Amino acid sequence: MNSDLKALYRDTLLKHSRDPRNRGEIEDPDHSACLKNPLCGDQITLYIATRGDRIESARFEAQCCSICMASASMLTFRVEGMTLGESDAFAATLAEAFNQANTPLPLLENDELHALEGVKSFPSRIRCATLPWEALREAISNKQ
Amino acid sequence: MNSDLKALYRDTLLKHSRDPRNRGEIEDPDHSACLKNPLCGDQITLYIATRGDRIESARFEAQCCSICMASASMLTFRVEGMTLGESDAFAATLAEAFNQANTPLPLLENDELHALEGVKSFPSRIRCATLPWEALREAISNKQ
Amino acid sequence: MSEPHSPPQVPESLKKARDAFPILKRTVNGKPIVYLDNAASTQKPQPVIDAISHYYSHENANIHRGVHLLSTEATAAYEAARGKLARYLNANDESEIVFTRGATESINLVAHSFLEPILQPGDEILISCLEHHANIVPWQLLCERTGAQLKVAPIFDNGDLDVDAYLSLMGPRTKLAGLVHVSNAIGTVNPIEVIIEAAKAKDIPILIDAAQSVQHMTVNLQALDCDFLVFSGHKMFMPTGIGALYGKRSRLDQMRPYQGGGDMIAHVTFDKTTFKKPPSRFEAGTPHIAGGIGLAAAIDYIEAIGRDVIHEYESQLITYAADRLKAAPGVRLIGEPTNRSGAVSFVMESAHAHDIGTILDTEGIAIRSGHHCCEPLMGRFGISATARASIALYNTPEDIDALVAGLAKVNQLFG
Amino acid sequence: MSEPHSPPQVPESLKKARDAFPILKRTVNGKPIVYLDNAASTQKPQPVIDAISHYYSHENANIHRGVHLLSTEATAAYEAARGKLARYLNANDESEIVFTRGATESINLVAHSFLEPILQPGDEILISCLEHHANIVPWQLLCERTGAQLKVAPIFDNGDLDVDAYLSLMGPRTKLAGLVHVSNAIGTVNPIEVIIEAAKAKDIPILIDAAQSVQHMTVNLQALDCDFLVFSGHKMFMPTGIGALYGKRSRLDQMRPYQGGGDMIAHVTFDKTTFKKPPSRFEAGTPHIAGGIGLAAAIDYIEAIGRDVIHEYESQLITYAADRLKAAPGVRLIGEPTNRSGAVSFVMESAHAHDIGTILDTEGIAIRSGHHCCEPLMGRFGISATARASIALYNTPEDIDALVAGLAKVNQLFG
Ligand SMILES: Cc1ncc(COP(=O)(O)O)c(C=O)c1O
Ligand SMILES: Cc1ncc(COP(=O)(O)O)c(C=O)c1O
Repeated sequence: MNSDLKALYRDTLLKHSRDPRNRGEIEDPDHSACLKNPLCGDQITLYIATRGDRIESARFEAQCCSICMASASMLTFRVEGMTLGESDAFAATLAEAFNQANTPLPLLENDELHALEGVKSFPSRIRCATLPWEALREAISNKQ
Repeated sequence: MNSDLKALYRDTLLKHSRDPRNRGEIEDPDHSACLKNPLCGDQITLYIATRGDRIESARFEAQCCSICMASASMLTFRVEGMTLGESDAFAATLAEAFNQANTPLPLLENDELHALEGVKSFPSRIRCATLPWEALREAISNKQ
Repeated sequence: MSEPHSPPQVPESLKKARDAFPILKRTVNGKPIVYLDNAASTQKPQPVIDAISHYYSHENANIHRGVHLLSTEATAAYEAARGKLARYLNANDESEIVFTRGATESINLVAHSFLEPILQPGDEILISCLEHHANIVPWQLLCERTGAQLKVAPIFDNGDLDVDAYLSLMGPRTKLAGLVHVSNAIGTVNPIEVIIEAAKAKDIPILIDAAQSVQHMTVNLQALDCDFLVFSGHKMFMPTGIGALYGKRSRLDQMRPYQGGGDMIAHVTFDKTTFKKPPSRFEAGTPHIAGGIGLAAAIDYIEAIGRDVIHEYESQLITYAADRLKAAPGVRLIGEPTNRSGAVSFVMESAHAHDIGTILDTEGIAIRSGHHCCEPLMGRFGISATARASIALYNTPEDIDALVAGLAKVNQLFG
Repeated sequence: MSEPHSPPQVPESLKKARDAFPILKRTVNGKPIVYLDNAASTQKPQPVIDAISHYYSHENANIHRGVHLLSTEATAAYEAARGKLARYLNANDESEIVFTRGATESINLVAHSFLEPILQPGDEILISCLEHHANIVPWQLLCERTGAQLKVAPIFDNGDLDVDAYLSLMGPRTKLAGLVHVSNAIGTVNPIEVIIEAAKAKDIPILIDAAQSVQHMTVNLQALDCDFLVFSGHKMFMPTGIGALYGKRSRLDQMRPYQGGGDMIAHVTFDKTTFKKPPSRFEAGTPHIAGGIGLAAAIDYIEAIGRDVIHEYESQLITYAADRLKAAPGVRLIGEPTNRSGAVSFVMESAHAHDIGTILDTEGIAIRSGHHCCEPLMGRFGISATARASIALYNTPEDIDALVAGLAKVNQLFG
């Protein structure tokens, strides 16, 4: 099997895509957004509940590929406890970093988001990884 | 000088273009038409006076190149005395013949219209020669 | 009878077809390319590539307006392409061929120049659930502007058009019926002869989207006698940026101009401008001349092989593909139409279409994954995307076998 | 000071320019070709021809929708072309570049998507008497549909725009001002900086027709700050069928779609369809991908020589041409503008423009004769046609000398 492909579909990614965390709706979310990738039809809806300025929980519903699914699953876990501002900034940095071929993602060593690193070798799939993060930013800017 | 060019600009043609016959208007013509070649802007108005079914006289006004001018000049002379039907048929045959590269124009030996024969070697100029004849057909179909 | 999965014989005149397409000699990710994305765009044979280079190297000039030799030659070549296409489609007259950028522009032209001026609030436009966005969105935009209504005929679960439903939606207020000849997404061949006849009986103008048929089967306009037919050159071995609208001359004659500009006018003054006859009336500005030249070369290429040979072989090959995919583990076909041409769509239990596409790509196999510009059709099947394999004359049974082997790898990785 | 008729020096970087253009090695009627019809269409350098062949031989695929490698490569190359063009014109952002078939389509797009929705009966569109039909007819068609009025600013006898008249026609009801940068028919360079500034002061959207300027001089969009600018690739060493509309992003954002179809939608259902952001919103259907690739190659070619070098040399060459023609027996220039670029138009006492064209053609000299799609301008000068010589970077003083010698033959034959 092609080594780029192996790097793309790491075990962590496959685990998340088969068995995503926090899949489902939040009733009465404080923020939410539905985003679609017009190129392939992938669609994700992200829900956020906050306490004060902080994200208490994030959940999502999606019809999408494994990369988008894994990215969304990791997102919901990763942003819990962040302030809205922090998570927005983080999402922006991350989305930007995916499009920089030669710089590694700005993550601590043990961050499970590293599992998405392999996407960079597949330009046509980068949007799959960033779509949930774009949805997050969109949700933050949409007050319910 | 190029021999095709010499054939195109025969003396007869140049004579007609410099000094066209029947240039001018017919007041109260029985038939008339104004035609334009949109490719180059050439424009011709043809006037016809009839007695019964026969063309008594034909005159024209034009802003056009030497070939169109010569063709119009010869036309006015050539169709005098023909019936409308005859001249229409003749114009149709002639226009058709100009677009047939390898068959000579359907004319008697001493017809001065032979001077237009050279046009066939210049496809972009054929319309210049046929424009007056198209105007004739148009005029015939326009009753004043 | 041959057994269901026996691969078709490649006919003699197609055995060397691959050699004419330089791109098929390329490797992708170290593997020889298996190009099964032909419904998106076909590859170009060397004679087409050469015709374009030759044009730019020997004849290039603007057309229709010049007395000089280059311009005369370019004009002649461009207009000869129109004549060749008219004969290829067996139109009544070459003035019925309007050159456009492709199927999309052709449909928009009909919307603007034919339909918009006669459309009243409450009038109806009829299409089917199988349509490409190109045969949906222009009508939606038009309905929004005019207050007309879009009616959509349903399909059956197997992907066949519900012909009776389509016919019964042809009502007194139907001002245009549009129908795709062959579905790019799932391969359904619609019985356009029946539909056209019914439309004519009810005096409803009908437009056929032939973007997925002109390259696979003979389309005979005099026999069909539809009002409009559209296609894109790039799906038929031709250059990008060229395609055509066929319009019955009596329809074209009634239509208002589309774009305004040079070459479509008879006479311009600031007070009054008059327009040329069709097809010039609809071809404003400098056209894609090299595209027309390449189009003619592609027709020559196709005709040298023979459309019947291509059609016959491709029918067998796409059946073989559908059979093999249907039998492949974890694969579910989307659409099993009674008549299929060109394409077969599927989903897998183990993997999303997008992931399938990526994994096959690393094997050198190019398919398309997504909604194929047919979102409503995807919605009809309750999915958002499929993987689609689509063929052209240069594909072989081995290409299909490679695809099926690739899907085994997908199962391996995701299963 | 050099004497009026002294031929300019060909700069070092242009000395070998002809060699890059294979068509210029051709002979016409046994004579080496002298191509002076560049305002109609320029010739293509080998790198552009090669880029097209290379694309079709190695990368051809439909774009924006595929996961496979060919499609990814084709998409990247096409979008890189957009970026390159944005930088060439110094746009603020590449999303301000909409690819079209050419100047004509670009103007029609603005008419449909920007102007039509906001136009009220009695509103005005302002243009000049110098415009090409492409910048007249779309507005006439629009006025007819909406009841708006076309206002036309006059010119002086020398072919200069009457700038004061143009400015004073910018009224409270002017909803768009259109102006040609350089006249294709008589070579006038308009002071667009002044006009754009005035339009901005009065809050009038302004469209510049740069079809005859982008190839001859540096056009800096951030400095100019107009709302729209259009051009055609084929007049700038690029393939046929490709061109662009520049639109300020704030304008594009407000605009409704042009053609409907694939690639311009965000999401389609039969109930509701949403559209992408600019520029995609205006690019329905499969675009002319190879055209974009060739466009990028042409920009590389031009930039390797340097736009300043080209501009400087061409200014001298066209002045030389005008001077020599003016002095030629029986020749009368049509238009002697204060600033000239690219073209010089003339008539002769002895012969009609059409006849001049034919005679020069037999000498291998290609010029254009006719109204140059500027019938109203011809009317302003009381004529129906001119002969026009127009230059590009590969023309030499010897080409001009050959032209003047050719005109002597015209006099000989007709004199
Ligand atoms: C000034 C000007 N505007 C517009 C056009 C139209 O360009 P195209 O025919 O490439 O659309 C031309 C080309 O003839 C031109 O010279
Ligand atoms: C059935 C059908 N109609 C229309 C189109 C639109 O073609 P284009 O994008 O070339 O305009 C396509 C191509 O995707 C198609 O498959």
